[in-house]
This record gives sequence, C-alpha cells and structure tokens, in this order.
Amino acid sequence: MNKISDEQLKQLVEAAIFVADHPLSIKKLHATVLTDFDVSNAQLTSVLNEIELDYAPRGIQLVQVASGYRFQSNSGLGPLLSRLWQETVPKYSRAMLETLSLIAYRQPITRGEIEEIRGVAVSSQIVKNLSERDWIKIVGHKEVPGRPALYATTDAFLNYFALSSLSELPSAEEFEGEHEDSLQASLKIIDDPEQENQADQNASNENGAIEDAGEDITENEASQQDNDNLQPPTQSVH
Amino acid sequence: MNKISDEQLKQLVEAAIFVADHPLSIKKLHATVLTDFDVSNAQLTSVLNEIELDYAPRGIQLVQVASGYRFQSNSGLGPLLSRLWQETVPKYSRAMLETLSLIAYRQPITRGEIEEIRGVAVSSQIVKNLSERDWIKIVGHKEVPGRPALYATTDAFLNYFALSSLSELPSAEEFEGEHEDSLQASLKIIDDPEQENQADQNASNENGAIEDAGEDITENEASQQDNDNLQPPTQSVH
Amino acid sequence: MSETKATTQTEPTPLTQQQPLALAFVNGEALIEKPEDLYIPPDALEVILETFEGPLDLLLYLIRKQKFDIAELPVLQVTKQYMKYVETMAEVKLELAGEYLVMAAMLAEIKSRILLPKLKEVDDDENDPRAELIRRLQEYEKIKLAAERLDEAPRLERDFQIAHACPSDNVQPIKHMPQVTLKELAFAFADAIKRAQAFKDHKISKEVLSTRARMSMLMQILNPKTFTSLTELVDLSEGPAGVVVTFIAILELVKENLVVLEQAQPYANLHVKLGGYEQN
Repeated sequence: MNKISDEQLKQLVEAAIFVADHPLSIKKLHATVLTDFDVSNAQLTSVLNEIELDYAPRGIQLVQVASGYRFQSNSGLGPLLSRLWQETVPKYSRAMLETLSLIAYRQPITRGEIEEIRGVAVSSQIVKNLSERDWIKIVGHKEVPGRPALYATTDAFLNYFALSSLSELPSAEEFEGEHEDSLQASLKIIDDPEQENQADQNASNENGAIEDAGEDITENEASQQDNDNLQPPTQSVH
Repeated sequence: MNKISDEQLKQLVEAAIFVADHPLSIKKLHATVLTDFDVSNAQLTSVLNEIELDYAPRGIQLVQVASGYRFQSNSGLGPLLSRLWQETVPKYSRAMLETLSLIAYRQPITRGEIEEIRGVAVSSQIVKNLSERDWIKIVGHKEVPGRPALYATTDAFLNYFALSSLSELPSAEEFEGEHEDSLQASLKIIDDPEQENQADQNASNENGAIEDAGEDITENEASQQDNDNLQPPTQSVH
Repeated sequence: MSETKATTQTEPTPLTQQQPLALAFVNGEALIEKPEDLYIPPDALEVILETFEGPLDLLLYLIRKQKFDIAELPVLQVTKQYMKYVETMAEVKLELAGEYLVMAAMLAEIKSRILLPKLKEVDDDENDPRAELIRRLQEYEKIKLAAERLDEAPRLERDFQIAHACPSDNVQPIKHMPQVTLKELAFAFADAIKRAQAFKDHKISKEVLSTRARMSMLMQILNPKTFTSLTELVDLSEGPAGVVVTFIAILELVKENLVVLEQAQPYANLHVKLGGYEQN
C-alpha cells in the first residue's frame, strides 16, 4: 500500500469521476483507481466534500446519485445547454403533405378515406409525426365496421399557418399564377430549342455522345468539383 | 441580443464544454449556447483562459485540440485511471506508426510514396485501420498514371494526440539532428579507396571465423541455386 | 558466398577465434567492437527479422549497431552482414525476401563501383548510387524517429481520458421542424384530388378490387378462434389480380396487427385468424 497526499488524492478522485463512463461509488473508487493506496473511507469522503465545495460556484456540480458520484451541469443552464443538440427534421414528403392537406380540407376524415383518395396506404409514421407536431388529432370514430378514428386539424395547426378558421384555407387556384410561373421557369432551359441544340452539338463534338443541356451542366460541375478537391489538402495542413 | 455577466458566461461555457459530445470551437459556442448573447471573441477567449487557469491545479485540464476545446485528465494520471476499464489500451505496430507519421509529416502523400520511403509494401490492413479510426482520409488523387489516392491526416488524429494543429507535431528537422552526420567528411573517407579496402580487408581477415560460421550454415541449408540468386556481382572483385 | 569461400580457402581460420579486433575504420579510427549479432541461430533470426520493418530498417540497424555514420555508409562491411541476414531470411521466410533482394542487389552494385577504380572515375560525382542510398537511409531514419516520437507522445486512452459531465435532466435536444406553407398545402390537396379523379376517369376494375375493401371483407370472413386456410380465402374466379389483392390485403392486415398468419413449416399452407401478434 502506498501513501498518497490529500492533494494527489483529490486530483485522482476528481479525474476518475470525470472520465468514468458511469457514476463512481466509494467502493468502486477503492476497487479501481485507489487499489494501490492506503486511503480510509473518512479521508475519501472528506476529499469528495471538498470537491463538492470547489464546484459550488461553477457551471457543473458534483452530485451523488444512486450508483455513486458524478458531475452534472447546473439545471439552471439546461435550456441554454439544450442548444448543443439541435436536429433538423427532414422536409416533409409528398405523402405527408397530401395526408395533412386531406385532413385539413376534408376533416373529419378516416385513414381509410385518405387511402381511398390517395390510392396508397397511409403509413402509421405519417399519422404519428403529424400528431406529435400537434397539427392533427382524433376527434371521434366513424360508426362503420371497425369504428375507424376520425382525424381533424388542431388549433396549433391554425396558429402555425396564421389562420383564424378553417374557412380561410386557400384553394390551389388562388396560387395558380405563381405555380405556372415557377413551373415555366424550371422548364425554360429545356424548352429553348436553340440552347438544347447547341448543348447537343457541344456534347457530340467533345465526346461523341448525345447529351442534353442538363447533363452537360452536371458534367462541367462535376469536373470542377474534382479539381477543387485536389487543391485544399495542402492548405488545410497548416 | 441579451447581456450576460462574465460569471454567467464562464459557467455556461464551462458546462457546455463538459457536456458536449465533441470538442467545442469558439465558432460552435457562438452558434449554440451563446446564440442569444452579445459576446465578443475577445470576451470568450478571456473566459476560456480563466477557466484554463482555474483548472491548472486540478486533476483535469482545459485543452485546445484541432476541433475545439475539451476537458481531459492530466496525462500523469493515465496509468491509474486506466484501472477504470477492463480492456487494455491499444498498442500500435511500428508499421502503423511509421505509415501514420509519413502521412502526418508528408501529406498529401500517396501509398506508393510511403512505400518508397519505408522500402516495403504498405499493407491494406494498415490503411484500412487508419481510415476506420478516422485518422487519415483521401483528400484527392495525384495526377499521374493510375491517379493514386492522396492521403492526409484528419482532425480526429490531432484530437487523439491532443494537438490543435499539425504545426504542434515535433518538427521533422529535429530528427535530422539526432544522429548528426557530416556528409562532407564522410564522403571524403569513402572516396578514399585505400582506406575503404583496408577496412574491408580487416573485416574479412580478422572476422573470418565468425563470418564463415554463418556462411556454412547458410550454404548447407539453402540450395546452390538460391545462393546464386543472392550472389551480387561482387564475387568477381576478389 | 564464393567471395568468403575464397578467403576461407586461402586463409583457413579456426572457428573458435573470437578475440575482439578492429573490424572497421570509422573516420580513420579503428572500431574495436565485436558485432555480436553477426551470427544468429536461424530460429532466433526468424523472430528478429519480424522486428525489422524492411531492408532500410535492417540496414539502419546494422549501421547503428556498429556506431557507423549513415553518411559514411561502410558499404563493404554492411553489405556482408546484410547478405547473411538476407540469405537466412530466404530460407525461413521466402515471401519476405523480395524487397530485401532488391536492396541486396543495390548494395552489391554500390560495392562494385567503389572497388572498381575504372567504374568509379566514370561515375564519380553525378549519379552516385551510394549517395542515393544514403539519402534514403537518412529519410527513412527520420520517419522511424518521428514514429517513435509519435508513439511516446501523450495520447487519448493511454495517457489521458476525456472529462465529461452529464447534462442535467432538463437538457432536451431541440428539433427544427420543417417549414410548410399554405401554398404547399393547397397544392398537395389539389394534386391528391386531381389524381383521385384521374383514377376514377380511367374507370378501372382495380377500384373493385381495392385493397381496403378486401381487407374489410376478410375481417368479416375471419374469426378470432379458428384459423382459415389461405386457399379458402382466394376466389380463383377473380383471376390473378384478385389473388394478388387478397394476398396484399392479408399482408396489410398483418402489418396493422389485425390478423395472425401462421405456417406449420416452409412451403406448407398458410392459415389466418383474427387477432394480433404480441407487441414487444
């Protein structure tokens, strides 16, 4: 058994609690990091108390939980620390948007009815996600065999879209102009016969293949990226 | 933008670094826990310096590694703290360390270039292991026949060795001095054929017994053909 | 080999002679140290060779062992010793020998150039292969030392661990939900309705064979007590499409945990009854 100074003991115990995967009990401390040292329980407890006091004014605290000691952030900092874990939920799928729109425009509606209109099954995940976002809820059951749930939108749904009532839901026609514009813009390149021909010619000249304008652009971009990839390594070194 | 006192800032930054899953850079701190606060980089750096000093006498310390700040246990406590885990610490082979060193010091480098310097083939297993540990990555391809991959080290490599940048690796020039040889002086001696012959004669005459013992064994056990293959054109010299 | 054999024949030396002698001259001074590694039993050699990282490493070892300068590269002595290792290596570990043999050839060539005055004059300054070997040895030694240094450097796991604190219970990940506009919603609705109408316009007996309707029908045929054979549920008069719809409807019901599907053994008939699988 070796001797260890109070200062060294404090450092060792503190570091052990910080690096361990689980809370450390006094017993576990004795069995692991202190196994070679002659340390009494009283000595260890006093060191733990000292550490606890040291951290009192800091952003983390030494706390004792059922299985032992661990360090934990101040709960007052919880809401701010939550920002360390941010997750972006992917954009909603077409199936999700159509399901939501059918519930909004045709409520109350059963899952079967949605499936009938869409012609495909509605996945449970979609219903779950929309419920979790608090945009839809079950408002009753249809009195047909199986008594399927009837879905409707919530106030949270109205609030999100800044609607005061469902009657304010717009029809697609109200956006019709915009819709066409955006469609036209995206089709423009392909619709322009001259440009397409030119691209075609370029493609055939360069590699004898017939490619449309879209593919040509992609190819240029791809090779550009390749070149870029070669450059940075030397820079990132320093 | 809200105001935050230096004391609160210190608590928040400290707790954030302690609870985060990865090292936190100043940029990341701004983008997460500090997003609502009006904190200058100078203020943040000064708080980080304060925290560093606070922990100087303790069992853990604040360090800056490639991807940001983290707390880690004092290196001196390593052997004691390793008792917290059953598994033994991985050891790395010379082949792996030499390959890694070459990638670290000569990046970006191809496998062929590594093999040329080491004088032996680099096993795929080593490259695979280093890639799986996320210590090396392909950063491009060399524009020579076969377009071999160019390897470089990653931030994860620097983090593992608690380095904040490659410039913290001991400079390669340091190794040159370790066996300081005067190339000039030595070339002069070697260029003197008399001395070289003399040395050779000494070696073959006076050391003949031991050498012969070795040769005999070799000759007995290896086929004559093998020996011929090994035979350099020197035999005609004597 | 025959080189040494010739020496042995002209000057036979007893095998027992082992007193320390000047083996080489370094910077004009005789080096008196017996390289004890000159003779190694082949068994031990195999083990030792595995510790070398290749011909450059072996060469470096031979040079350093005798306290030579790399830059002096005592080609004659080193070549002899190197050959011994390589020969033994060829016996015990043939597949290793390739790289070592290339080096052996290079050493032999350098040696011949040193010893042949004619060749030496021609070659002199430019293109001295010894210079190239010295450069490679120095370069390799640098990396060897760098690797040793890296191995000694403090590192995670062995020398230090990351210090962590648990987030307090009220730390919850923040989810950024996707944004949806009224326009997207309106168009999604319009698209769904348009498609539904397109289906209707194209009539389609598929409507007759809707999976949902078939699911409801099956729910009424089946009972929770006894299993019904799959063959009883299929109406062959509906043709292949009907069989497919029935089968999909059953799978759909299984998915929704409304029926239980059982099979006694592979390829045996399937049986269905109302009820759900234990949720775990």
